[in-house]
Amino acid sequence: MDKEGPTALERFINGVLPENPIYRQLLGMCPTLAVTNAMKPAVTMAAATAFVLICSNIMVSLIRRLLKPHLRILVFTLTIATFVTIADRFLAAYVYDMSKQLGPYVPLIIVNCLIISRAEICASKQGLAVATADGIGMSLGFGLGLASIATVRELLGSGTWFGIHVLPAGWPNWGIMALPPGAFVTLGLLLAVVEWGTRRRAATGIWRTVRMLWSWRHSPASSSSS
Amino acid sequence: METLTGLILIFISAALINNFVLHYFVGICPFLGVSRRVDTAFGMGCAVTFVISISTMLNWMFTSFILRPGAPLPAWVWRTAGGNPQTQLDLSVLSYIIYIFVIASSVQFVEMYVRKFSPPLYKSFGVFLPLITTNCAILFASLEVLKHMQDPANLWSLPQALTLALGGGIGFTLAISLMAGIREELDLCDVPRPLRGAGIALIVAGIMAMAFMGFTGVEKGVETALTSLLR
Amino acid sequence: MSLALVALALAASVLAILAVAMGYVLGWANRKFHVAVDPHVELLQAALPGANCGGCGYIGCSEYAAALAEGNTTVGLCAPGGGSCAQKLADILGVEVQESCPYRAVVHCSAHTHQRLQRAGYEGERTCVSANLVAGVQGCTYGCLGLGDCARACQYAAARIVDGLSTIDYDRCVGCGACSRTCPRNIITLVPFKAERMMVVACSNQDTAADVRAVCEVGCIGCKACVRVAPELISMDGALPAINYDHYNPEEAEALESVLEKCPRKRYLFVGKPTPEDLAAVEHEELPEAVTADFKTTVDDTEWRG
Amino acid sequence: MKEERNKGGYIGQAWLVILLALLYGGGLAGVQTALSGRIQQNKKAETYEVIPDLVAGADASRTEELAIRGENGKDSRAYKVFSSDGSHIGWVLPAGGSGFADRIDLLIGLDPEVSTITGLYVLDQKETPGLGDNITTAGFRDRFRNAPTSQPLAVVKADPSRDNEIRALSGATISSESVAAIVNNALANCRGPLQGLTAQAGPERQRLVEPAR
Repeated sequence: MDKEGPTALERFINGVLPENPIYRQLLGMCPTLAVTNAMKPAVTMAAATAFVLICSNIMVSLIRRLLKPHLRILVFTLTIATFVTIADRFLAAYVYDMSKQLGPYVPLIIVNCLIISRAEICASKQGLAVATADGIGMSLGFGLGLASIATVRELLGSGTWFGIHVLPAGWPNWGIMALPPGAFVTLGLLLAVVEWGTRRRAATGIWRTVRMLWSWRHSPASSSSS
Repeated sequence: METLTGLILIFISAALINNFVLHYFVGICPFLGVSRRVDTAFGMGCAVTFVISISTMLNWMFTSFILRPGAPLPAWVWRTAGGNPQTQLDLSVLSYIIYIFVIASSVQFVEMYVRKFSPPLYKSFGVFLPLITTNCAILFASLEVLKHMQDPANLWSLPQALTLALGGGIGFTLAISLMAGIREELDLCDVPRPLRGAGIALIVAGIMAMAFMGFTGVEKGVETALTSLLR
Repeated sequence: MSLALVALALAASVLAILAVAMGYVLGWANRKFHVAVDPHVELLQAALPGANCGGCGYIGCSEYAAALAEGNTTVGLCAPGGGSCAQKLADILGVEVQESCPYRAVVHCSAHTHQRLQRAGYEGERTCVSANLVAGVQGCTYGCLGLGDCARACQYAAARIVDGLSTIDYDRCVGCGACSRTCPRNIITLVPFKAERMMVVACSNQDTAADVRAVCEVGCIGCKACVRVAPELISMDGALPAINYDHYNPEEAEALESVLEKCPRKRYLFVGKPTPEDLAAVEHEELPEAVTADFKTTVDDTEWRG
Repeated sequence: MKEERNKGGYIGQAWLVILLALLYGGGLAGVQTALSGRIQQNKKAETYEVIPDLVAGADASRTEELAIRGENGKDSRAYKVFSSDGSHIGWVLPAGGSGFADRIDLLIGLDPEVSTITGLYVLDQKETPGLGDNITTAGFRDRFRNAPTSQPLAVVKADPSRDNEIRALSGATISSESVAAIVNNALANCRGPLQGLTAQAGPERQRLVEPAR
């Protein structure tokens, strides 16, 4: 891999905020809308997706030299399907009620556009360290996105957070938040808020910290070999 | 008679009441991505309906002969291997990997077939075919069929599985075409800056989902109407 | 044998058999359904820039490559590719490059905002396609609206709105025709540039003289003076003169000069790359230093496909 | 030459896919055998935990799972419930049907003679949150206790006058009616066979059978 390719740290930072899979790349929409009616299923789904994404990134970057171009997608799908089955069986064994609540959405991680696109863009081209860092970064970003949507929907929907009553008892529960329309509208508005936030890029402090990290990576003193 | 009402019920519930896109949230990526113009959206819908029917049919066969608990193949192998009949050997763990394998292969097969035998058809919706392999709706239909094949007492037959697939596909086409129609109008409206693109599309989809929610409960009415009509 | 061992063996063998079967079927299908693709097409497509801009009149580069392979189109149509690309295509096809001049976009309107009369205060959506729907947005119902649809459509940032009028930067324009397709008033056409600078009719108002004077200070009033001077070059298309570019000969300058003086509204302009005098005129102005984007992510420039 | 390599090689080309298929098949089977014990345990536990609530005084570990053939020809599962001293004190009948939004799965507790309903539990439902999903609350489920099974249950809006009437949930009439309909179907279907089994088991104490592992 050529040296000046993306370093592990850069892929990690990129995955979390600048190229957040949900808010910036708009990938993996199906689970995002489906499981975020409460925090517990959202966190479980994020953990399952993290496991599958990291393992498949590692596996793909290990066998990337053997891949034939026209069988590429088939190999990715097989690898991802295996890790999803392992995750699904693990959930059914140790966290049974959560697995029942998530229902068909755990196997649907196989066709989650995020994982296949990471395998295609990053894992099948980069070394092991970069692919793993990218996997961790992306799954952290995905988890962040899921958690933010689930927080809004659960707070408004049933006044609880992780099942603990947070809002005062007088709060009228918005039943719609647990239903499909609530999911669509919440995600739409959150996308708008993030879009508006990134538009005012220079002002907000968060971008200064990320840029500082970015410039630190460029300076020769600190360029650790990836 | 009873199976006919059953089929009609499955069709209506898959197409309208529990619409794949607006109720079960599957197939959202193409729903948001391809719905810029009505003709491309309709082309995408037809491609999805076509592929979903083929792959659900193939997956039904695999499920009923290999994957469901108590399927004939593992039972036969277990008997010849001399295992005690008390315990049961089932391969349901392979279901996800076989489904996705069949879907990917059938999409590739259909793409080659359409490219060879009808170039105009290939020109209109050939470009969508590789996009379909990562479409959740196809896999979701097979998972629904698997869910109904768990209890050996009432298994789903091939017509039932095919009706679910067709209903789901037509429901998907309906939702994506409606969405495309609305989004074409949206291009001329003054959408606030941050909402442009995905934001407004999602809010419009939310309102459409609210409208489709009006269908819940229709299934019971249709059921009673059909049973009384056909008696 | 224990349940686990048989399960393991059966699972592995079922998957392996499925893989072999599918591999066989797909391999057979790949060979059986092999569409006889002319090998030339891939080579031609590789030679084309791949911008899919439509300048050659075909939907995309693959279409143009296919048409070239069948041999029913000329080699030099690829505007962005220019001479080098035409040469490469010619080598592949084994034909020699006939001289074909590049097409460039020309805006058939030259009235800036202050020269347009009867302009209504338009507060709607800032796009030409929306403004064009509003009846009385501007006196002249033919001329440029200046809201920048062409600027947005141009991949090569050649079209800009200067003081309410769409102007083309001929250093950047590749003649892909994107601007002429998006302009709701269809006043941008593609003209074959036989020379660095070409003479064009810079107006598209088809009304009579009185109406033109009411709506525009510089519009062409259709007095036919130019046709009398150069009948074989210019002919009337309705109430507007049109240059026949096949007979256009850039060398005989004096005929073109005479047309220029005769025209009372001075609507014949020379457009093209800036002349040395123009460059000298702007010598003293210092250019704004180019601001590079400070924080670019791979997501920003991907066309969002959801 | 391209034709040649392609013809002989399409299985050869896919050697990686076959190798991976073998590898993944083996791996998955290994995972399956490792975890299937726990998954079976979870599924069984889900029903067994609830049995004491459905049939008063039942000892869940002694429950025995039977397969019975209903009147409509379809066979379904039934659980024979024993008290801690081994006497047969009731039945638990799983039942399912279409509810307002999606499928509803129930467990119905019955006394040995299958004459009254001793309890009801909702296993799985996707009714509208806030309205339909109140069928899982104890308030609604207790309304089914001690309801007779002789004639079908009816759901009424006002206070129930006869003992086979159940008061509906306000705002979720269709869900309440669906639950009652599912109970009626299950009872009509399995009441005969269950009563047969109880009679055939007869007065002497049922010998204790080791429950299926």
